[in-house]
Amino acid sequence: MAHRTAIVGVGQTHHASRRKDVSLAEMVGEAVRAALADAQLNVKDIDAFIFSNMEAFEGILLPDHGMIAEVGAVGKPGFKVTGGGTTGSEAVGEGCHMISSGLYDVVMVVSWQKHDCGDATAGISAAAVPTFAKGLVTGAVSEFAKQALSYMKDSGAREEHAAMIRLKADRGACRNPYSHLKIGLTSVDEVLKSPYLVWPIRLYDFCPQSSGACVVILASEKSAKKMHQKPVWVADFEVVHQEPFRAGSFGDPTGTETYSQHVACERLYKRNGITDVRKQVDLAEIYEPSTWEEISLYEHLYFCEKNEGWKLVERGATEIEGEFPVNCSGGVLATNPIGATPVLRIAESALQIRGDAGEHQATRDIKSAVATALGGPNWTALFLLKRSL
Amino acid sequence: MADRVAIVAAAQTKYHPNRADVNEAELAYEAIKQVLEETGLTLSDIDSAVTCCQDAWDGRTIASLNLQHVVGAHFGHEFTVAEDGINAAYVAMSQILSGDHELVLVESHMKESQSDKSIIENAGFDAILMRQLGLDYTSAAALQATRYMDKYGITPEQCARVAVRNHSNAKGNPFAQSPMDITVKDVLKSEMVADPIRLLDTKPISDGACALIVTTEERARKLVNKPVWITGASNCYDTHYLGDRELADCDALVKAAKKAYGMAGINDPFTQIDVAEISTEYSYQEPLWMEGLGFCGRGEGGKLVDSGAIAMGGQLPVNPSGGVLPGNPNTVAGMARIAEAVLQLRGDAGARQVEGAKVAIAHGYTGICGQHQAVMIITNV
Amino acid sequence: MAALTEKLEGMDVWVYHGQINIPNTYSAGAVGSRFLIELRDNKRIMGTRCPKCNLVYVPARSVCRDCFGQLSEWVEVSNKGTLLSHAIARQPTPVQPVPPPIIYGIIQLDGADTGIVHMLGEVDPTQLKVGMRVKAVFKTKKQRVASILDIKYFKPLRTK
Amino acid sequence: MAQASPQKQPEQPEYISIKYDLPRPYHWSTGKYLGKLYAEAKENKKLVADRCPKCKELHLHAPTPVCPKCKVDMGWDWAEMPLTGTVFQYTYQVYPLFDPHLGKVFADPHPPAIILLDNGVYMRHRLEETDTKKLKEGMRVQAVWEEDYERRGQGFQDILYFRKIEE
Repeated sequence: MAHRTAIVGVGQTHHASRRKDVSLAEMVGEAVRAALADAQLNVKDIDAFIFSNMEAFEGILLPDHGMIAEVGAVGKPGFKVTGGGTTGSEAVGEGCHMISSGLYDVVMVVSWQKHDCGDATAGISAAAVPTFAKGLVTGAVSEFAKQALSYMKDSGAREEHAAMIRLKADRGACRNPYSHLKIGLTSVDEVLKSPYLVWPIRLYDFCPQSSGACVVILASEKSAKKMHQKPVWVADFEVVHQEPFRAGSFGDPTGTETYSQHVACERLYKRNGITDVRKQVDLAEIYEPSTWEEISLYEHLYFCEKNEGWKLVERGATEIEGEFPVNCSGGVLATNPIGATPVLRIAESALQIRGDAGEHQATRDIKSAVATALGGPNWTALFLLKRSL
Repeated sequence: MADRVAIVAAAQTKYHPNRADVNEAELAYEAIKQVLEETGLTLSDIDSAVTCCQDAWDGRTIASLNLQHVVGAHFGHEFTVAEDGINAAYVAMSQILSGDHELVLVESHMKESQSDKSIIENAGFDAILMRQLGLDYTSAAALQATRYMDKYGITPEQCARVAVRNHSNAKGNPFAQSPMDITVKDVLKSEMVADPIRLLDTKPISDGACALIVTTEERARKLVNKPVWITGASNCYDTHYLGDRELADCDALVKAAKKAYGMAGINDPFTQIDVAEISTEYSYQEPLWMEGLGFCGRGEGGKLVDSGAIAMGGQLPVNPSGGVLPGNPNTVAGMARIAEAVLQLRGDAGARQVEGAKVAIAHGYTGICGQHQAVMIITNV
Repeated sequence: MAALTEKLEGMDVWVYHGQINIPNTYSAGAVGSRFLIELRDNKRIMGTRCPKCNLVYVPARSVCRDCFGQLSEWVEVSNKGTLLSHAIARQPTPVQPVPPPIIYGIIQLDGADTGIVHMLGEVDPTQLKVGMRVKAVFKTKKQRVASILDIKYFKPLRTK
Repeated sequence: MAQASPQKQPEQPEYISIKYDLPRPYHWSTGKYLGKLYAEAKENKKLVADRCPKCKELHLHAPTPVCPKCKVDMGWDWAEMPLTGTVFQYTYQVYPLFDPHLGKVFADPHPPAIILLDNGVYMRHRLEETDTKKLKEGMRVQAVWEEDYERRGQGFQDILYFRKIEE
């Protein structure tokens, strides 16, 4: 990148199933004000806005247009990004392009989903080609059910391991003041008693539908150093799309195809001299819609060898006090406003690097982090954030 | 700008009222194939794709899923902008300037015939304060037209003249959907759609696609003989609620143009620009947007229409292609303006060529009464 | 299942006549709710005032367009105002609340600095004029449900 | 903690929401490539896929004008798929979900499955057997066509489901 980019402010709403007390625009405005307060900036300091959400879920045409006054973007440049679950990351990526191109100095990325407006499962089912796969895609749950079956078969992992992931997520969520689902689980048995949605995915194996927003303020190197005592640097990022293969949506159920995660990691890790992620990076915030997906992402993101993800779980390596903490915030399993979910991963990583994550701050000192996103038919976005460049 | 960004290829499909014979991918690929052939590139050479589509129009969550294969996105980058396509070119420009990408494919498509215009557009109005009133883009445009015409004394005849000129210009454009010889009288006698807007003041339902290839200066010189250069670009949002806006003055366009002109070193647009392609979905918009673009003072758009200066052969020909009125789909419209500007600057515009054009402006807008405005300045020198 | 697809004449291409049918519910939020409840319960049209910009927004809004300030000062405005613009939608569409022709207007109510977008009724279309004086006509108490349509329309102040 | 807490609105007794339930109609075209699959299914009860001229892979999901992997024109080379295969993987839906194309809550009683067709192509479809206890990975199955010519013409849906076969 021609010019370096830093995160100088992050803000999020409290996430919940329903937010009747605010309109969609007002909800997003809350996150904007939180980010401005965090950055100690005035909205007039923002040069351009990039909006991100999955527009089908709220059933609004050009949803950004309806919130321009409420986010302070009247008379300002900007545009909206749409896409799959990776939308938020792609918006932050484009924000970096807008700065590294020299076009703007300070860019605000505004992301949200207000799931109480519609039905996310129906929205995801509508991603099926209507002339082709109508009726053959039932929300995201059945896709992740297939992924779970494949993983169990190949790796020897048991349902207990998935339950441990929910316990970890719930502990994080209970420490995170903004998270949505705080169940207060205490044992693996409680998770295993939850009902199946689509076999073998249980209620507690899956993410909720959250209403919430997240905002990240990006600035050029020159401005960032003046603006924030603790800027967090976007060292690098990579977005990789892929076509669905072999009748699977989230990767290849036969396990024989390359995954977008492999491609993204190989590119980003190589550019940054990363050969051993767990040693060279301090923490990860990953986009895990299901417990099983978290375990297999450990492998696809090269946190460990193939079929060994569940062993990391068993060892507690990815717990908040572990050697390589993953999703201290409670992650997607606790909070999932889809358009904002990837931006939350980036914002939470930035807080960890700053040491500002409060009760869910990782035990070890976090100097660098990987934030990921997952979307579409297994698209990947990968961000590498650092305290110093 | 320190570095220059080049457009090395531009293609459009012929615009058509109903392309039921193709799906979105096949429609887009018609335009994409042409830009690849023009440059001798293959999809494997492309390192980033910027597409422009909207879930509501395509009837599919993550509408760009339709396109992944035809833009070569497998294990590559694809980025979807949900505004008018002109903004996709702007994003491509930022990707080139950032140094992260070298060859960017820009695509926009739309099949308006595929759904019900009023239902889709109505979903773009604030759900609490406006949507229940049953407004669509045309009835909102009529509110803007009345306000603008009343405030500045713009006449229905002046608007009709816009429709006549654009439909006539379209006769020289092989991609145009409905080129026509019509008179001011024909327009004024055509069916009233939403007072004061008549049928011939509006564009028909249209299907089509547009594609561009955007790259670095160095690469452009190797690829083609006649690259053109983006020298300025910007966009701007206005507020949403119609009652909060002075609809007769397009403040967002004024701001977007000012920024783009600043980048391109333009201080007198009317004399420094040789050809303009402006998104005019309703005839009243052309004088209004011309005011916003600074071609004339506020309220003087009608006089400029009357003057003949914007006709073919005039000082600043506006929409030699016929523009949007003879039929361009939403979302494609602004990107098509870039494609037309590219042809003009290369001298490849055939019967609609403006001789010796060196500086062109492309304009696109998105949303209700032009809530989001975007401009791009392109040159061949 | 009825045949939902149609083959195009002379080619192997099919068109599927389908739908996306996902009901949506939008929260008005605290400010929007209060505005709508005032319409329903008291036939009052409320605005919010920005003390910094000295602007009264009607309908009531929570944020000032100009200064991004949060608005908390409620003001009742008159149900009479001046027409800023008008339009007549003539073509029937599935989204219209009443059959066309529908006359739309933007009305600046007395005491407000912005316009309210609504419909006009009891008006001769040829007499429509920017600047004409109009007043709100409310639906009956039974018909009012806390929606922008609780105002039936605006009508000219002095009808013939 | 530097992060400012968003301002909470004071609670009020009644919040209003506005509902919309107007379906959006669409006229989706199969286009030429998927149209070929439709035509063969309707006229001949055959399932076809297009073959990439470069990698030779068959694209059943769905037929496209460009090979996603090789990024080249697919041309017009079609192969007939076998209608028998083995169940590679299946799930079953326990909770009904809202179907956007039907506009109502629906649980397909037929378990969604990935079937490995006998020529090595994976296909996403559903199984006839609704008793989940009788399902097994590796189970042999065969496509069951909609027999009524008038009702065919729905592409993939012309195959109702895959039925267990004994071999």
